[in-house]
Amino acid sequence: MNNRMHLEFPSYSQNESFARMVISAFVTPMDPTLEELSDIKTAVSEAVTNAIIHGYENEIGIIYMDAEINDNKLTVVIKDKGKGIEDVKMARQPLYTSRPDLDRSGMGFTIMESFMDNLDVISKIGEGTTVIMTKLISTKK
Amino acid sequence: MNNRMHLEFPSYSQNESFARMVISAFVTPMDPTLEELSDIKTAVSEAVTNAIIHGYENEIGIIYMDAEINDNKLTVVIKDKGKGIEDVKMARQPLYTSRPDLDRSGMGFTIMESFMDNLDVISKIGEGTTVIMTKLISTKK
Amino acid sequence: IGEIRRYLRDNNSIRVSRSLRDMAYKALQIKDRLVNENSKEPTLSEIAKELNVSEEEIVFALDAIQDPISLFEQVYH
Ligand SMILES: Nc1ncnc2c1ncn2[C@@H]1O[C@H](COP(=O)(O)OP(=O)(O)O)[C@@H](O)[C@H]1O
Ligand SMILES: Nc1ncnc2c1ncn2[C@@H]1O[C@H](COP(=O)(O)OP(=O)(O)O)[C@@H](O)[C@H]1O
Ligand SMILES: [Mg+2]
Ligand SMILES: [Mg+2]
Repeated sequence: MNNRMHLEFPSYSQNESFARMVISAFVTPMDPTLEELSDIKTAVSEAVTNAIIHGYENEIGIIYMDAEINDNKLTVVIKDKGKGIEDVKMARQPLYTSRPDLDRSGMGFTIMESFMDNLDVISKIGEGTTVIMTKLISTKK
Repeated sequence: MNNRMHLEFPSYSQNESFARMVISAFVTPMDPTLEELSDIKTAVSEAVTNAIIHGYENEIGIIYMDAEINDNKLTVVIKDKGKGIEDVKMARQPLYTSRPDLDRSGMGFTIMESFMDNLDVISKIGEGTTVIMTKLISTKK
Repeated sequence: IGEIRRYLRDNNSIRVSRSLRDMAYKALQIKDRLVNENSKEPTLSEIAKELNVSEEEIVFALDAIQDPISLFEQVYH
């Protein structure tokens, strides 16, 4: 099965749940297990939350979500044109957060990495951040 | 409440159900009744199905869905760049269908009109069709 | 042991499609009850609250059954 989608929405906090539902709807035809679906939703949730609270810190901007299904491989790309990340390697460290004041756990990237099969983060200060995640969905027996 | 979204997806038949879920997810924060939700889904379903089977008759093209919430008013715009409609007035007549061979009922536009509060159809041969629907969601007592 | 392992594995790989139907029927039952009690249509959030699940889950459950209302009518009335 092959499919793709492109979605844009403003960085209102309520749209984290919207993005989660859209990705669920998109992968439903892949017939994932509850566990796989919950992994994907959680990872998307973390990436979108980051775009909302870090990328577009003090403003409302547009978040872009692209997804693609190629056979049993799902690719999800979440992009913002917000403030960007200075040091991606440091940002990806478990427990690292630039916003301890917001009660952030610093585990967002770690969660994306462990719930998906692959995670790439591309970012440039002042230009924004793109998160690319892939996951293989088990096929039915 | 105010929000908006923009979605693009290929005109595969499976994406009729995807579009239905996306609009459901988008209106969830408006807290509709199940009836209102089902009306909206049905109308979107009809518009997307038309884009798939009539607009992009013998090809796969991109379908665009834009939606907007302004207070308790929902606007949904479904657009294709497919073959277009020669006579929109005739096409909107109940029971009119150009494809009786496909077992079409000719009730798509009638359903959109009756399940939503307003329906506009803009179309041009060779350029495509845009369907604009609005609906007021009852607010909580 | 093989049987236990198989049991665990099977239960870990429940497909989403299967788990949603129950929820959808429950949601429609509750909807009916609330319509009778309050003589008005309940909203998504009212049904979610009664079922103690998120609105999100109700929306997905309802979509998982084709034409939920008429199917429900056939099954329960
Ligand atoms: N989209 C983004 N835009 C700007 N900075 C980001 C973005 N995503 C993550 N970051 C930076 O990376 C850090 C680590 O992210 P994460 O692991 O999700 O932890 P947390 O969100 O809890 O801080 C954040 O604190 C922030 O500094
Ligand atoms: N997106 C579209 N592109 C081209 N033609 C369309 C489109 N939507 C509707 N039409 C035309 O309008 C007619 C009536 O549409 P509808 O009321 O949905 O009935 P049906 O789909 O059952 O034919 C269709 O038969 C078709 O000729
Ligand atoms: Mg985070
Ligand atoms: Mg039709």
